[in-house]
Amino acid sequence: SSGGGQDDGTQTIGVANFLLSGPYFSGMDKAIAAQAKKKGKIQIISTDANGDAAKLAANIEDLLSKNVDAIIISGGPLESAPAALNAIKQAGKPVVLVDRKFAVGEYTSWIGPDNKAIGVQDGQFLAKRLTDGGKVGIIKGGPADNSIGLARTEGLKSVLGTTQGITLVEAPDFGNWSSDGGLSVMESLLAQHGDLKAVFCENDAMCLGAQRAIADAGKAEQIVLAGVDGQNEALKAIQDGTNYVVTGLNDADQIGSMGLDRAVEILSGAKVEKDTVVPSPMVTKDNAAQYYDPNGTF
Amino acid sequence: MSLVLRGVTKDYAGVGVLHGIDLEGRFGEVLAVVGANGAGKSTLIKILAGAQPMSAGEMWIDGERVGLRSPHDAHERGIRTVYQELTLVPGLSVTENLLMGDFPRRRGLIDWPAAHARAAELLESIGFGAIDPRTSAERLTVARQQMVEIAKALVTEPRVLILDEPSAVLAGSDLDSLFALIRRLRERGVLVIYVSHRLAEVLDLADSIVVIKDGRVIETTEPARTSEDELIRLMAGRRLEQIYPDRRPEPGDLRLEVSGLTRDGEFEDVSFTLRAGEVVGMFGLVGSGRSELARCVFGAEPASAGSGAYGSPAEAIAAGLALVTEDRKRSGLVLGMSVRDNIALTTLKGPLIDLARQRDQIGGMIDRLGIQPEGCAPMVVEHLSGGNQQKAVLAKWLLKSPRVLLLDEPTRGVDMATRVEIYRMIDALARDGVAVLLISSDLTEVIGASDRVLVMAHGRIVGELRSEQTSEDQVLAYSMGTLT
Amino acid sequence: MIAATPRLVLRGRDFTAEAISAAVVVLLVVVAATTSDTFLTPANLTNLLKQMVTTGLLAFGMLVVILTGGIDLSVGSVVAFTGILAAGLSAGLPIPVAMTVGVLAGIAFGLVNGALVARFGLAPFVVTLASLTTIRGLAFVYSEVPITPTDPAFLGLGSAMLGPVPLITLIMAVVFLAGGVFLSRTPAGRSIIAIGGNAETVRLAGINVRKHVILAYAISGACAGLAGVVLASRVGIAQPSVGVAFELDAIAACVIGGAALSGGRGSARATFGGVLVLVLINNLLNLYGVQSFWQQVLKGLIIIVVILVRRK
Amino acid sequence: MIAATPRLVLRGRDFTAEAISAAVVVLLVVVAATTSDTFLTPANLTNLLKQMVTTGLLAFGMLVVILTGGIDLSVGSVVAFTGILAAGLSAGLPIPVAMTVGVLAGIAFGLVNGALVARFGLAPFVVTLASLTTIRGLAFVYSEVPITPTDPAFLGLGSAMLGPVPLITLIMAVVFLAGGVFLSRTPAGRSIIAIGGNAETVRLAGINVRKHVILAYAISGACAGLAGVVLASRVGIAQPSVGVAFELDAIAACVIGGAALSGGRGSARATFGGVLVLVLINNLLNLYGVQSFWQQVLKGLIIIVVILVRRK
Ligand SMILES: Nc1ncnc2c1ncn2[C@@H]1O[C@H](COP(=O)(O)OP(=O)(O)OP(=O)(O)O)[C@@H](O)[C@H]1O
Ligand SMILES: Nc1ncnc2c1ncn2[C@@H]1O[C@H](COP(=O)(O)OP(=O)(O)OP(=O)(O)O)[C@@H](O)[C@H]1O
Ligand SMILES: [Mg+2]
Ligand SMILES: [Mg+2]
Repeated sequence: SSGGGQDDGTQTIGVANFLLSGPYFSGMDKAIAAQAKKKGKIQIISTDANGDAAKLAANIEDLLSKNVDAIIISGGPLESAPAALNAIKQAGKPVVLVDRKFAVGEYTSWIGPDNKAIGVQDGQFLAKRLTDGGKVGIIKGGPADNSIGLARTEGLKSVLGTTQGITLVEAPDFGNWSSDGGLSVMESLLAQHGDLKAVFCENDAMCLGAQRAIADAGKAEQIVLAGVDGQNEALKAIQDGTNYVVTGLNDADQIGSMGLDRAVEILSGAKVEKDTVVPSPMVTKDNAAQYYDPNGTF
Repeated sequence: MSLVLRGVTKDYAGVGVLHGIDLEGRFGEVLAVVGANGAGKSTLIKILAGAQPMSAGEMWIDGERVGLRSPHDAHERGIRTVYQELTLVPGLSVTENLLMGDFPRRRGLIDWPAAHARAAELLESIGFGAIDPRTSAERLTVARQQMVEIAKALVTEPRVLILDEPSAVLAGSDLDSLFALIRRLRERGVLVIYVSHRLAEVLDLADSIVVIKDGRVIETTEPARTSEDELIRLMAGRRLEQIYPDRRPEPGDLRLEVSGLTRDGEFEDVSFTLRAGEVVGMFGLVGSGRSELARCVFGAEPASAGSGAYGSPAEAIAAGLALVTEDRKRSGLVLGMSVRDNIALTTLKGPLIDLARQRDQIGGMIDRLGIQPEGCAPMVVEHLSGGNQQKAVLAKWLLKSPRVLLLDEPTRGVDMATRVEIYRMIDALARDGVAVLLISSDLTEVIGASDRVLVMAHGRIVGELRSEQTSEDQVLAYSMGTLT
Repeated sequence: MIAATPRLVLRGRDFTAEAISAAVVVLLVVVAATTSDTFLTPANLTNLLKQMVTTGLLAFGMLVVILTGGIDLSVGSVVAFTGILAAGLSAGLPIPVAMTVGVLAGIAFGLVNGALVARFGLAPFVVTLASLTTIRGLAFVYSEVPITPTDPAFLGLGSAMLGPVPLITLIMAVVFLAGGVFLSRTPAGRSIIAIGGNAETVRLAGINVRKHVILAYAISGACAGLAGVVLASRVGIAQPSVGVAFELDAIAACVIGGAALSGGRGSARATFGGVLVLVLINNLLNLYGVQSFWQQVLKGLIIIVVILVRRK
Repeated sequence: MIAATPRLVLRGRDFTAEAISAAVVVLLVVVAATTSDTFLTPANLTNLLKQMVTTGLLAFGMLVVILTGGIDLSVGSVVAFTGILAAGLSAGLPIPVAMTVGVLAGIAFGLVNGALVARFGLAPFVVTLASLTTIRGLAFVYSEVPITPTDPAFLGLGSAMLGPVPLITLIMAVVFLAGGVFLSRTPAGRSIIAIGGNAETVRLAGINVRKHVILAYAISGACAGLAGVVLASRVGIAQPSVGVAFELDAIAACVIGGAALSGGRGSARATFGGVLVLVLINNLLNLYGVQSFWQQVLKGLIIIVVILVRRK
């Protein structure tokens, strides 16, 4: 079971997840494993730090002690792990970051979305859609230190904040990235701002909950929703022509498999791009069918 | 050379408990404080011990006015107290309980060998040498725990030693060593303030006696100038004509037959019977296993062998048994619940409880037993005085109309007037055909209130005597194994 | 009558805890109504009615366990498991059946918790801490990804309104009313309260203590199961990750309502008051637009103030 | 002498709790060593040494509070606050000073918790539940975004090794050793234990109960503060969102080590055993490659088994 450079040429890649208990993150983990299987001769050791930064560091040390050939880090809400990156560097192993780009510390390569661009994209869509202007609500995932969410909202604001006739109202409470959180934050928002024309959520899960709250309030005709991620349920809602009108694809499957590919390339000695932004196409009713996979995991 | 209280008053949230107590105790004497349940004895003691502030009044020691702000203050002045309730810390060793906060140290750290040695020495010096100081307190019998409590008060020799009902859980030789100890302390110039309901003991031990009634001193006297009857009359406010009821007629049918009952480590091969209409006393030294036997018969603890015990309390109750346990706080009452809810516990019936009916029923029982104060049904039972709490426990079981009543120390801590009421009640029940087992450590009571006496020692029944044909000496001799 | 604090006693019952809860609730409502235009709008009031449901259901179950002197930390995980189970089963089973199975699963977890506490004498805190972990894991094992029931009828429970009142709020109200009667008027309810006061006394009164303790945890499990199903139906999506730290609000509601964590003291009515206090605080802080982390700072401080007031 | 269970008593002290902890640890180590090639590798052992630090530090502080009969739910939030404070201050202050201030902040929170419990007689569970919320909010108020100290020396504490042993493990070991001596050989330590057994008795012995209860919470705060600083240094970045649910592992470690949540019973040694048990379980489940969610399921079950064994 101990890693690297086995006689038969099998390579071992360690995956360090900061937090698996979210569909996006477990989808990512699965995609990496699936891609490894597809490639063959690659063994994956996956770990979960369950949201504990020290445990992530320990898990990475664990992987290094098992002498893995490369490490993929799915950092989720973790902003960075400089000490762990140092340890990997000292061990002379390559490290590929997926989705989360660490703010500080050295890594070999990063593959992920441009979160700000997704926000901009949603903002542009809404600006075009709300020809008469109006109020746009914003539901953030939180906590306040989550820079992925901050970047998405910042992108949206950079467009809508300067659009004539549009007012932005930010919900004071966080939706915790979950549907139930999105639901109750939306309810509170609606109580104060019954005249909203659109709502932007930092991810699809929250938007799905918000959509319920809007439907319950009988305002499905009045308010449209814009999300981020391309979660299956959201894609379906968009395809079905509901008031869920747009999302920006942030495909865990794609990023995961690209991450694995990237790690393998590096191990084969190829020279690779340092940062790769995975495009996040805008998904609307027109093209949702193209992305919706009823059997997909995310 | 004395301790003097002048006009000491105490009230809890506006309700007066003590109303201007005056008393004087001289160093080198035993001052007994007696009074009915709820008279305010324990409250007075808490004030002397610095555990409760007085609402008004003064305290003088050696002609100097003192104000106690904390028990620590009292300790500094040489006042040590042994409370009515046991206060040892269960998980800690005897040594630690004794020396708490005042350990021998070496380089700043506690020197445990030295501490154990000091504790052993102390226990030895006061005649309690049988206790191993390294044992944890929870593993001692109640009697031993009481002795450790007393030893604790003597770690540094006090000027004033206050004992609140120390004899309630002691008997036989333990009691003798306590009395010897008190006499030695008196000789050494200690003022011993002694609270007890056992008047014979008070008359034997005290130099002066203060009688408290309803928070007031109503008499200060000396043993030579008074008698048990006189003290009872003062405490109760009336003369008690007859303490024990008349003999009852011959008993009826067999109600309980216990045979060869054994519970390993507690009691062995116990056989006895209870018949309708009889009161059977059971005497034994503390630790002889009577409580365990009663609990086992009642199904609270499984038996190892023998017959006659029930499988669970529910089965026993269904068969008409009732058990009034010896420790009402631990197993007789739910202290935080109202008097009414406590009494209702054995008669809860569903699906929905008929509250009106329950109120009537329980109200009737409260009246019948005269549980004080008036209108106490909704009161939290914890706020009743000891004797009234005991009556509440009785009420709970009487409501069930039991056919067999097991009473374990039903008069412990209960004043004389209330005791007499309890004896009357036992008698009335027996005359109604109930079979009563009366477990007691009070020799006079066990003989006076019962028809027959079973004597237990070391977990076995060692004697059975007709009450009218035996004597206190004979029963005691059986219990100590000097007679078989 | 002797009492350390002034108490409100009517017809022999002590209403002090209820009175304090009511006073705090009234105070909050008055403050809210006078300082916020939005507070009294129908939309916001409906909101309040909906938002109290989860905490309310969990708080009642928690109260029953706390009355025995125990605690149930596992409720948040049970919410997640039962919600996702009901959503998952709704694909193959009629929806009422799927939901009932969800609630039954909650009861089953409660029975296990109760048995470990009552039968083996383990500390409730640790037993339910362990089952918090295990049941959360099981929720993910059942489905790592959220489950969206395809049948729109699954949403019915969560979105139905009876006039101005959401159905789920009515359900919660019924739980509290029936629960109140259970605690104050049935032998089982009285026994549960007495057990928290002194289990040995209750045992010697011929009452089966184990059975009642297990019953208490089963009730908490049932409430958590119901909350899980209701939440899934309300959101329309069941996620294995919901419910983290839900137990804390439920416990806080009980304590704000004057329940003693040592057992034997607490009432359904006062606990409902505690739920209202929590929901009102959240609502108010939201209406004032207080930032999320300042909300946390204030929420903690307000809880301290409320229990300080109660202590008087 | 009557005793319900066979006990190990040496020279008057009861070592049963220690013995059971030691037995479980040895059992786990033997199982691990015989079933996994990796377990005994130096790398894995170093790893174990590092992994026990946070839980270990928090568990010792928690033990002291539990001994008084209390509980400290706020430690996870304190970890977050003190970590980000130290990281923030390290920009302007020498690093040792910044870290010391972090620990002092932990002590300050402990003092507040302790004062609310001891001075106002509030239930520890609720006080620290409220401060869990408030302190978490304060961490975000201090900095909404993570702080990365620019000076690489900030990482020194977390990454330094003394031979094969990480410095932070040594620090934790010192805490346990000194803490053990404190609890068993100093009057303050003995008083804290006695308070959990019977606070009234301790008060009557003239010992200042309030002071000692406050001290206990301050110690827990200090340990949490130290853990926060160590964690920030180890990770290299301080985030206001770290430390959620850390209190649960700390409490579990104490209970696995035989501490009674009702107070008065527990030892530093046995608690350290509890920490080892938790860390070994995690490590083993990882070495066996058990999937994350199944790990949670098993972890809960193993905790139940361990406390069932201990009960015997
Ligand atoms: N903390 C308290 N709050 C309210 N009332 C109290 C409190 N403590 C005692 N009392 C009341 O004060 C009165 C005197 O009680 P105290 O314990 O001093 O009686 P006592 O003479 O020691 O009785 P006993 O012989 O039963 O021990 C009783 O009526 C009791 O109910
Ligand atoms: N060393 C001990 N360890 C644990 N429990 C003990 C110990 N000694 C006594 N006990 C228990 O403490 C209780 C009270 O003891 P006590 O001496 O009153 O004995 P008892 O059997 O109740 O005798 P009796 O009622 O005849 O006085 C009993 O339940 C007894 O079993
Ligand atoms: Mg008294
Ligand atoms: Mg006895």
